[in-house]
Amino acid sequence: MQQTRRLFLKGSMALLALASLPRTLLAAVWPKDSFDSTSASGALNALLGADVTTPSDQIAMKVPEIAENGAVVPVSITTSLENVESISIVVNKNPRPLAASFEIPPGTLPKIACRIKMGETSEVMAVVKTSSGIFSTSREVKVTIGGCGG
Amino acid sequence: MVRLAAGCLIFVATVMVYQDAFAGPAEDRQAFVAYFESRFPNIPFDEYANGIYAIDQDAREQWQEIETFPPYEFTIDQGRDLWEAKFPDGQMYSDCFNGAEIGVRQFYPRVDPQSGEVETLATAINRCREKHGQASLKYGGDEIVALSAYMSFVSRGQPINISVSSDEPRALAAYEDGKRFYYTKRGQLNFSCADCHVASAGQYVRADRLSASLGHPTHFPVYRSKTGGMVSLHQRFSGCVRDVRAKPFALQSREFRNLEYFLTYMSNGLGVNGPGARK
Amino acid sequence: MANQIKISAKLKGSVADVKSLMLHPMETGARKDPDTGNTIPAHHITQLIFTNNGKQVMVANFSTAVSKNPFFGFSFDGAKAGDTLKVSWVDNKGETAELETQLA
Amino acid sequence: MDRVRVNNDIVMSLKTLSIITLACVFIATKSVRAEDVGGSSCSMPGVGTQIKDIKGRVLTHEELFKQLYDEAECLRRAAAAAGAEWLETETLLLRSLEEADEQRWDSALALAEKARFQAGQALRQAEHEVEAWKHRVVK
Repeated sequence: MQQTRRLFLKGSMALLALASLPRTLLAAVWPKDSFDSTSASGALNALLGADVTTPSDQIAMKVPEIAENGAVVPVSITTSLENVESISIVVNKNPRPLAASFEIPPGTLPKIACRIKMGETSEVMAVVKTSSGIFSTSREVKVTIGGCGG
Repeated sequence: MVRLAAGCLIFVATVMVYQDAFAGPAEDRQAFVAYFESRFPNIPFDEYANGIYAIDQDAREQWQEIETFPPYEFTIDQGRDLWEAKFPDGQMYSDCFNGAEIGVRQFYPRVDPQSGEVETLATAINRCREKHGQASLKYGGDEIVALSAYMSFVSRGQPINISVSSDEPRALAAYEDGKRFYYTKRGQLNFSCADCHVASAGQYVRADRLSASLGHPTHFPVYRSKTGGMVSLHQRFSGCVRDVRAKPFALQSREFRNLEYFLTYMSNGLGVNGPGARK
Repeated sequence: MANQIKISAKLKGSVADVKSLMLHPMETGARKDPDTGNTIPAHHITQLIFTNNGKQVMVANFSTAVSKNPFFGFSFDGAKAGDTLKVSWVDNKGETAELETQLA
Repeated sequence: MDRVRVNNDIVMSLKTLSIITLACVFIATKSVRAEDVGGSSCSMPGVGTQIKDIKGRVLTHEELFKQLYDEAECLRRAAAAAGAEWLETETLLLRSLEEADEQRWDSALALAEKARFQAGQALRQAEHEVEAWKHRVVK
């Protein structure tokens, strides 16, 4: 009984999703394995098929030195590399290191900004995949435990 | 009997000290502002409206990034909807706040001429609801905070303009009570508001830098990254009192309303810039 | 709330500068409810998609490590005034939201 | 930051202390009502030592707890009336009651004593602050 009900719920939810989703969304697949991976290399392997990245000074990542609050850490990444296919943010010490991954179609600038959560002080790596390889740059972001919390 | 006498003596003594210990509100404020000017000579007066971000550069950049598209925008929308909704009698909040679409935030808290009590924006909102037969909103709850956020938003840039009328003794009494609260050490840690936010402003408490009290009330309510939600000024008071391990007073209690009255008067002339984003 | 997405798009020549904000708890699945002590199940946006006149200009894949009420900004070329920019998200529970705006 | 100054030279009974405190706080805050002052006449059995009643009978744990609890609660109320109650005092008292219900007298007495100490310190703090705060005013 429980079982079937849960199945039914799942089904109906999927339907609801399908119904209201734009076509484009159905095309793109959320890289579950990469996001579930508990290691940075595991995540990159699952996402890009390799965990070796070439350090590049053509990637500019703006992150704070000391995060005011680990729950909201502003990250912005831009690169002068050519033919960028995707930009990903990896937080090595997070339980699941891959925080977000952005697919960049032709015409879209390799320039993104978002806000992420960090559990503790960690290297934050910007990983840029281009037609000619996988490049990265890293910065350490300190996460401190507050006193009275601003 | 002896104790009674002692009590009386102290009564008299206290009253005397109490009298001459007090400069007027205007002098208090001048001294308050002057203190921070000499403490942080490079910080222009208007900057104090930005709280700790007037002092902490690294934090300021993160804050500015968040303020480019702050999460409280959803709250402002909610507040606008509430503000524009009609009461069953066809009237609206604006009818209580002298038709003000232009902000009125800068005039609160004020002393209500009838009751002689300090009326904050929050109590004024509930008084308006009462007047139109509506149940009071829960202080610190989503709706009243959203309304305050919207009312602050439409008041942005208006200089805070609180008066402690000399011909209203109850106003002066409320001001003095708030002032006493502000400078009184309390709790197991034995801190006063001033210990942290005057004497130690800009210093670190573990990982946090202490903000200056000048400008404290200008930007509330705030969206806090810590809770991922909106926090009213009195909720913040409550948090501070808790932090020094004293039992907090109720939101909108007389103690907190009088404190807000004193604190906001100290910030006269600074621009309203609420709602704000804070850690 | 009614509008679960906010978007601001500014045209600079043919480049559209897009900023967006979504109302979403982004629960990690690791947090405990302070009252009940029960773990709060993960609830987070998985995909955020932008199309301009039907052409896909951005697919953002999110984990639970994206902050509550997510902010996301990017830019794309080949935009002109009057274009229809559409943003939509789907989360791990299959819930969705979308919003359209005209570039100006 | 300086802690609450506990003046050892003057051994002042909490009774006198609270009356004076409340008298002062009354003047300072105008918020203390008569019944609060009434509530501040507290007796002082030293916990740990044997307490005897007038007939020389040693009080039972239960009787001792009752005295200690009542005094602590009465001091807490006085501290609250002075706007100076500490964060945990009430919780300590609640926990002491739970322990007492379970007849766990040692922990019940210990918790009540801790609460009494906190409430007493809060009152001393309030008394001290009646004057002390004025010297912190930015001039």
